[in-house]
Amino acid sequence: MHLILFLVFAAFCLAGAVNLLLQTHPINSALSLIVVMTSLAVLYLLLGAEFLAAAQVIVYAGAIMVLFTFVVMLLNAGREERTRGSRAYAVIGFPATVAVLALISTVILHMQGLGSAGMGESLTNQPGATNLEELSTVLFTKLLLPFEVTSVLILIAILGAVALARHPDAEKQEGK
Amino acid sequence: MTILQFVFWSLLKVIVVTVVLLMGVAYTVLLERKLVGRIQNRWGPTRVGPFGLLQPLVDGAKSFLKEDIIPSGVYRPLYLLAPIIALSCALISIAVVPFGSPAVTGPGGFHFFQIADVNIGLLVILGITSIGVYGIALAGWSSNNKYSLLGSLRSSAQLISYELALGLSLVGVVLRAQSLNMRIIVESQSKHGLLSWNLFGGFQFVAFFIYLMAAYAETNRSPFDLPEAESELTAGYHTEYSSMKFAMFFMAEYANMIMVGCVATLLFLGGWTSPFGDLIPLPQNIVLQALLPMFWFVLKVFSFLFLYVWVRGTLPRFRYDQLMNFGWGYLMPLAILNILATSLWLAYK
Amino acid sequence: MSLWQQDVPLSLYLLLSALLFALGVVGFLIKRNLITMFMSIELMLNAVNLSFVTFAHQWHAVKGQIFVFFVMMVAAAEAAVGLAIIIAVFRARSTLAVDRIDLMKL
Amino acid sequence: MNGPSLFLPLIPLLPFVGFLLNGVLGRRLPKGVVSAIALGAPLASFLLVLRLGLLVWSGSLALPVIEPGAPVWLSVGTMHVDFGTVLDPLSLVMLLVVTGVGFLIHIYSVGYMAHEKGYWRYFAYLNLFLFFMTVLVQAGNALVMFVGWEGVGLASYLLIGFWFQKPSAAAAGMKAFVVNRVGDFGFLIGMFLLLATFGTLNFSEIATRLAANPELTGGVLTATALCLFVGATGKSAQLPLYIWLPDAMEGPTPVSALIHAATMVTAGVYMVARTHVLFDRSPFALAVVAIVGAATALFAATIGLVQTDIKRVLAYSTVSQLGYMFLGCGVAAYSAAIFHLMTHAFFKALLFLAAGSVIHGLGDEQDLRKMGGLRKKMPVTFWTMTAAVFAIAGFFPLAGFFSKDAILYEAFQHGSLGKALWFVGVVTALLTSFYMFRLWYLAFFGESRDPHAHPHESPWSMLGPLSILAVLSIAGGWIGMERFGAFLAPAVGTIVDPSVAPGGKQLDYILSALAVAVAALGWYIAHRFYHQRPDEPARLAVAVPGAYNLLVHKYYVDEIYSFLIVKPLLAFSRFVLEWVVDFAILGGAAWVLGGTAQLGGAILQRWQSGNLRSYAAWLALGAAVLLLFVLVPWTSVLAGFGIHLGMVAR
Repeated sequence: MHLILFLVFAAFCLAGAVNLLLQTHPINSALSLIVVMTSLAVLYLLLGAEFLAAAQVIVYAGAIMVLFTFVVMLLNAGREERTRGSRAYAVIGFPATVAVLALISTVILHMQGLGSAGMGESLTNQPGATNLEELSTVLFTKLLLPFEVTSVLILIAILGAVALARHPDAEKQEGK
Repeated sequence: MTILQFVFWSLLKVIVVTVVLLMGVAYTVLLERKLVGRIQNRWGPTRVGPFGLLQPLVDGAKSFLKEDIIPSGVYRPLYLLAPIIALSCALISIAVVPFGSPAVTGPGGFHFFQIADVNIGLLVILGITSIGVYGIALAGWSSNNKYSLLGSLRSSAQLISYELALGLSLVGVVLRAQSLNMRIIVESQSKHGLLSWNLFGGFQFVAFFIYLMAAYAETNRSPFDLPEAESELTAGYHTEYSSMKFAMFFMAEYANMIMVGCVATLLFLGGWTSPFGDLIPLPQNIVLQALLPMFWFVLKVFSFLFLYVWVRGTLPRFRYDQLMNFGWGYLMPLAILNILATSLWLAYK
Repeated sequence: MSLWQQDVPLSLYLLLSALLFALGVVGFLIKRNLITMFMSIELMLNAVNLSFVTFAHQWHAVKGQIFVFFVMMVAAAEAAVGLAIIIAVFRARSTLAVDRIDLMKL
Repeated sequence: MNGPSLFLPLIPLLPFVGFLLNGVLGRRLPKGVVSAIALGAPLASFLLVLRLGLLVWSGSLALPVIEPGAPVWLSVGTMHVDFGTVLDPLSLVMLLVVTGVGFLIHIYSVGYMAHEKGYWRYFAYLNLFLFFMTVLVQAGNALVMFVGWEGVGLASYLLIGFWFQKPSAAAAGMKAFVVNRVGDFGFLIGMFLLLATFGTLNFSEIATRLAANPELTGGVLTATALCLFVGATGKSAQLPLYIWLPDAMEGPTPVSALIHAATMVTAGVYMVARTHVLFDRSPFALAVVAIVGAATALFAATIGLVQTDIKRVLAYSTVSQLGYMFLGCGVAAYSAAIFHLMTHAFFKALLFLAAGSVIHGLGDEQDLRKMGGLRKKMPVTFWTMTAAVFAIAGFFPLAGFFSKDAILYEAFQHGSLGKALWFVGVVTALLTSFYMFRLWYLAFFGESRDPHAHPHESPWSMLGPLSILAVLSIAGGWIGMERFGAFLAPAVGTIVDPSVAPGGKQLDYILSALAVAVAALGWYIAHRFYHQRPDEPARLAVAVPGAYNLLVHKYYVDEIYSFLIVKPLLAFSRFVLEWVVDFAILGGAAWVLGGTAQLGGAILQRWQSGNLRSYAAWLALGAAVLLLFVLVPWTSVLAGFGIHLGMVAR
């Protein structure tokens, strides 16, 4: 059953990713990306990372991609226009990408002692220890500082986003 | 039990629950119409069937039979996709809701009264809610109409803003239960009935208040029903929708109401447990044992919905800036304070 | 052994993540729209996350998942700022086609 | 550390805090606060030192104190340098002088600099100087001492050039700095030699090492001692590096009093005394020290005879008095030298302050020929000045008498060379008393030679320190050489004791009487020349024009130096700067670099198309290459081709 689920959702992932490339309208790409992310969440679930699955849905699908769609709507981005850019990406980029893919896959295929994922396996197969507890214990004891720092980072990001995105004459508008 | 049995039972549960939920949706509509009617000193629907009890069915039939208009100039795929997203997101969440006592189990510890017992149930619900935004956003954008777009932008912004307050308000409860599993959360408040509910015994009334406000905003209900503020935006994001697609949005809204009610019941009102705790001895009859908790659950959800409609009938609509101000300026800080207080109290205990 | 109890070798997960990553790179290469390019960056991040989770499962170590958690947080911040930048760029150039945005000064 | 807490680190740090406060905030602070800070810091550290002195006096503190566990500054290989402080009789005396006189002069400055714009700046510098001086004195090893050494140099530079608007002042500051560099160079070489010889810079360790192997003499020790002495000559304005001190008089008079008379210039003497163990081992070095000292004393005194600028007269007398001190060191009578250092600090500071008071009263008039008749106008200044003059002239029973007499006596007891030195010393004493009384008469007696001068007495903030210093320079010597020497003996070794020496006490008395007689003679000559027959000097000058001009032009030393050293150096540096550095190096470099940059830019700019996607493509390529590099076991691959790199195969 694990295998079936994996195959199904892996297929979804790849389909979504390919669709992201093929679609010319940003909003469709965004939706296909959402598909990829949600099915990735399912894969996380299969790998016994429930919390990450939920976080994936909430953060990526629920927050980040909403942001993307918002921007698409705001800028009313239409279909891509055909432009005459440099051809470097085709000449250099594709072979390079293929090479990277090939190298990584060879490494993966030659990797020794890779286990396998079965149904309903938790992260560390101790009874009673849910993935959530394991995560939070580490996160709130050993990695507390990085955690807090991340929150600060996000705060800064919010401020930066506001500062960047506000309209140049926003001050004037507020003035009157 | 074999895989096949498992699949069979699961499918059965899914179908039954969905049907019940949809019926509930239909009759919530009726409830609202009648209640609001009474509040506004009129009868509400009375003609179709006794006390107009068949009204919902007729409404459903009507919306089925109406002509399905797809305006030219809409972005078709999304225009079609949007209501489906909205409704499915509204319906899926019920999967993790335990609406009956887990004490009564089928063969092989099989639970009748909950489709899936996920140990991150709460997060699942939140996640699905956050996906639900797309339904509205895409609907508004794809129907290529300024009212729709404005409405959708408004409602998505509103949803996102109030989702924060909502989630934060739940943290207090989670802290007390020390789990995200719905069943454990309910059992954590099953000791002394009413007194051990999070609402009373857990001192989470502030959280409950925040949750209430956020829930109204989440479901675009008055006093926060700006996305479909008729006076400003005709019908907001579903202006361009008609017949079945409109009905889908409609159902989605009411299904969301019910979901919110369920969550509130589970998190604050002790779920399926009886408000009297052990004062009423548990009946020996297995059927009663199974049904009594469901009764309590439904009763609580119903009262919550009643409150919903009551508020709608009573309060005027907010202005948009007031709405945002309220959400970010009051609910958020309040929720954070609540978390602080709760955690301090727990640490002290 | 029936299909139901079949386990999945983790190498498949890793291969999937590699594929997704490559697709992300390709997307970054061929897409002409700033926003979609940004999306393909997110795709790459997700691919990496998948391999992280896989290895976490492999070594029964929670660290990998924590890493993914942090990646998500950073991605959120990055998305916020990046999109704000995109908006600013659009204001300045009134286009999103990268091939037209190839000068630093206006 | 047992016994009471000593707060040794606080002694330097308090003035430093004062410096920071005044230097950073001073500009905004009101004058009162500035003065409060500026006076409070030295007062506090002076009280600390005084407490130390009383502890020692009462016997509840055993010297020397070397506090263990000092923070390590740097530790390179076998060399370890820490911030250790040493408190022995020597440094205690020195600290008392520095902080005490320093504090008095701070008070004086409040009155003297009252109308300055850079009031806060001045006091910040002054506190800075105290900080570095105390560091220098307390230093437990040569390197820390060098820090203080350079620091006081810096402070003196800043204060000489305090009126930097005046080009002469700025030039004088530069001159002091540069000349001191020469001396510091010697000091540095000396330190390197110390390291090479003993592997440490810690004074006490050096002393123990030396005591451990007595066979170690001459040779490298002589070299070390001489290098250190070069440093001393630089700082203490001895031949041939004295030239900066007279020009240093461009600074405010209190600065001349504190830095260029009482404390800083004596640092050289202090350093020699501090490292006396080295000098003791090398008779040659000692002889050099003694001869240089004596020569300087005579030389400067002769110049002092004819100077007309009151401060310059005092400056040259300072140089010659320092010569005395080195003479004392040179005859291994370090305690005598330090004794003279102390008394000199009193009366020379007094002289400068009184001179400052005169200058102040006359409205910044420094020319002796325009003074005169001030005795009535500024009595306090007159009387204090009188005390100082008699003290420096060496009249019994004032301070100068005891110390100078001690040095002369020790010199006399120092063999045949000593006899010669003693004679020089006596002659110098004569000259000293002559030019001091000359100054005295010119300034205070006769009629005012400047019709439109309205002299007035100075405020009490200036007269107070004057009176205190007057008391000190009268009574300062009553400690007596015996007691002082006994006190210093553990630090700098004993000296010849008149009661047991050949000739016994009588010899001492005879010599003292002689010295006093000589001083009286000088007084008489001055009286005759400048009081009874004021026209005599002019005629004398006409009579022996050669000698006169030689003296007036200070033996043309500055001119000689500028001709022999400064001019060629300047020419050479100009040549190097213009042709080698500017044209060849900079120009060539600019040409080459610019050319390559242009070429590279021309090639690379095609790459920087600004097209995001092409960048991405190159990025991907880079990633591929990196992966290739990391994943392929190149060493074994190359080994397959028979190529073997130095690396170990993965």
